[in-house]
Amino acid sequence: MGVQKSLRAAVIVVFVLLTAAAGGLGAPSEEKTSEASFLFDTVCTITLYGKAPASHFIDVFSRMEEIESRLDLYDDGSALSELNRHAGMGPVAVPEELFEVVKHGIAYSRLTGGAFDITIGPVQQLWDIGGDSPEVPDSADLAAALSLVDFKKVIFFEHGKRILLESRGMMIDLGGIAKGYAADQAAKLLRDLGHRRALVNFGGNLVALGTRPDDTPWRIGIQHPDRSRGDTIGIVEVTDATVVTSGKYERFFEQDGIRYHHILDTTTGYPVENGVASVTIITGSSMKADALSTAVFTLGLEAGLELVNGFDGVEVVIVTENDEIYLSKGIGDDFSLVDTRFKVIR
Amino acid sequence: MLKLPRLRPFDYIAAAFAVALIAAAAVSAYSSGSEASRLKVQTAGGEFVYDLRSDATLDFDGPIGITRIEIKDGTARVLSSPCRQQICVNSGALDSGGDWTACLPNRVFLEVTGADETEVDALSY
Amino acid sequence: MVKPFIRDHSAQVLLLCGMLTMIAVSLQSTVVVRCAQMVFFLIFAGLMGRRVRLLPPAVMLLSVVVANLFSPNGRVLFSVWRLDITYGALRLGLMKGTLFIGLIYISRVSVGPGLKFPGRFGALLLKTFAYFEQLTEKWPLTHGDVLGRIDELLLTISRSDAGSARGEPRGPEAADGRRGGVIAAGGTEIQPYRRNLLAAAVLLTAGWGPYIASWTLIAADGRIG
Amino acid sequence: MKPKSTPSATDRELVALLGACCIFLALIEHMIPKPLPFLRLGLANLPILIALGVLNPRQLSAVVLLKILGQGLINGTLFSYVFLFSAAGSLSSAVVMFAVSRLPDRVVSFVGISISGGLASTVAQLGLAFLLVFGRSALYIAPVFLAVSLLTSIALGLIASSFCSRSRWYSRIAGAEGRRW
Repeated sequence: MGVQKSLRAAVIVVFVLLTAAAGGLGAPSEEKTSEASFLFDTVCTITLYGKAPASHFIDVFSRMEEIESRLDLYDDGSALSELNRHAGMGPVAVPEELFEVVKHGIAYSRLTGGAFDITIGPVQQLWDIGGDSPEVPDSADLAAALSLVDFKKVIFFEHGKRILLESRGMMIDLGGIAKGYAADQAAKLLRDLGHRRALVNFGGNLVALGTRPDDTPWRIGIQHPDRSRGDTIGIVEVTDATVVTSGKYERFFEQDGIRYHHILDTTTGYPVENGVASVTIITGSSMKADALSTAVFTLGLEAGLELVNGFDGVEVVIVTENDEIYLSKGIGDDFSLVDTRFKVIR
Repeated sequence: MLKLPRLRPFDYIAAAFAVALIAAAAVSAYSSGSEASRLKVQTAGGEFVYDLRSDATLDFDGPIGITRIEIKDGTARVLSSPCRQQICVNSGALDSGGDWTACLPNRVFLEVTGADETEVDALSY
Repeated sequence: MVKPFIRDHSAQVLLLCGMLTMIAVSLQSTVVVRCAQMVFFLIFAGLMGRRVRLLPPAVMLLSVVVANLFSPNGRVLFSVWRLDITYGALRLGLMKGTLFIGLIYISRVSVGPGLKFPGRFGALLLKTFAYFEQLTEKWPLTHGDVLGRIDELLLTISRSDAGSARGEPRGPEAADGRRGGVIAAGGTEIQPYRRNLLAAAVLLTAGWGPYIASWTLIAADGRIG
Repeated sequence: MKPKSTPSATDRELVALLGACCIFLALIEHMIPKPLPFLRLGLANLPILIALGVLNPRQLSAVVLLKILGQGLINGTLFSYVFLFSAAGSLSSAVVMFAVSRLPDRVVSFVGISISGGLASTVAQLGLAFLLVFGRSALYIAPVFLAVSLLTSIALGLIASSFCSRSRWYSRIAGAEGRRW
């Protein structure tokens, strides 16, 4: 009978719909879990894919806390504070980890000809940008602080892992590489725990392990310098790489209508104003990228590009204040523009 | 046994309407795109989760005071914060998966989870 | 003067008190108290001889709570698989679920035998229950041509002019088979109107008691503060 | 009140009988075990479906009221949410079924009327569930409920149609001009 046929058809349609709906509910590709914590004065998130026991997050974050407690300039109890307090008073034995990080920091300072300098501490402290009471320092104070900035005055004694800061008042600030170092360590730890893919994001200091779950490269957004957090100016595609950005929008304060940002020129002591808005470095080591992004920012467009092109396996995206984006040679098609108002110059 | 009637036009219309209604309800309820967006708030006092679709004004205690968060029209923003720099207040409304902001001095971290509308996996800033 | 009125209208008084109790329970904002009230009304309905089943309310409560858990709200207590169990959602689910079930059992207690409806509609209701009686009595528990038998049953009933044949219907709860409960100890049956009034008092106390108590506590607090 | 519209004694009897049937079927349904407390067959709607062809709107609303009230009294849920749900469902379905039943015979059968009524009832109850008990989770069960409602209302429509086409009782009350869908 026709009626029964159409009835049966209706019933079948309903059940096909229901099963299809139920099917859409399940079938997640690879489960993604993410945890965040406050470390290194910023928000640190770790995103894992596939099976990720909670203990992995705990392992990594507790290791990060340990690193922070050693490298934090503002924590009076940290090994770094201990070292800084003894500036000009003779060599200080430091934990091996701090020894290595400071050594790396000095190496990068040398490599960039002092454009990045971890002895910027005294100047940084005067400005206190990002701290509780930032203000434009008195020029005499600034000159005095600037005279203490010199990476050549840091002497290492391999025996006993001792470091000597030659002048009284010198101060090492690892703020420029600590996050990078920590991100590298976190990535290493995750690899040791068996994770083939993961995203480590320590306040914009990003390490992308492996590939996306669909085996395509990770798509990392670069923050738009003039827009709110989360708006991207462009996207870089990376596999097993780190992406680190230094931007003048990240930390700043205003005084008398002038905006002062946190990237300080190691020669003048003032925030760098050379037309650069942000510098993004893509390479293998996050610590290196951290140091290089600051150095390139300080050196400016031409000298910065030149510095980067001298390294193998280091790529850069420089965003200028007149709406231009400069790319290093090797970046190829891995960069795609999002805000078309900007002009890409390769 | 049952003597079945001859079905007439409106019977089919009603049945078709019912099937369409079921399909629409199923799609809107189960399609992955409508996965609930949630606001995750981490504070010194623990972790909190809210549905972004229910409007609310929430206060969170932190080390330096109260951070007030507003959920409205599917977005979340920090209304007021005891911190000096007000970065969290100025970062505006969070609406899509992965958006976040934080008040570092008051140890309050907001993150929108759920449907990931941004096409990037992570942000470098 | 008053006593005959109470005697005649105790079922109505009970219904009125039941409704007042419902207001109190829906105003109750302390989740523990509301849970306790739900359990109490469930037990009380049983003591009053009303039909009480445990599985359906349990399933109902559970599904309401679980359904509400999907809308997270507040502090994360723990996580089950990928679902965060939040305090706010749990509380909301319990509040809604216990109210749902609590109201059902308050209603079961307060809608009792002897409840009368006045006027023409009341008469219609009486007639309806008279027919209902006949249906339950003559319901053919047979296999085969169900529709044909129903047809015959309806013909018989409508011919029998049931509406005027019987004066007093058995009234609500009739179908239960269990008629009225005994809550007096020692086997002495309490008079129906007294039982109604007692039930009314119990309902009011259980409903408004905690509410007034907390209110008094707050007032006392205010004085101390 | 116009004397013409005053229901005759037999009409009142019929209203009471149909109301009693509703309550009786509600009781039958109550005794059938259900996988979930919310899924119902809607047997109690059968008398209303059948009454559509014989009663005027006033009488019909009296039957619906009797059904709602009687169900509340029988189950003792007269003033709880359950009552609210049953009232909302019954009223909306009755209104919609009445409207659809005014369509010409050649356009609609009992099945179409029943589907419309079932949908109206389910939508109204889901709306209440959304507002009062389940919140947004009501949306997730909506497809299942609507589908179940479609199937049961088709079944009810077929039963009603089959019953009316051969019932001597229905012929008697509906008379020659009574509608048979």
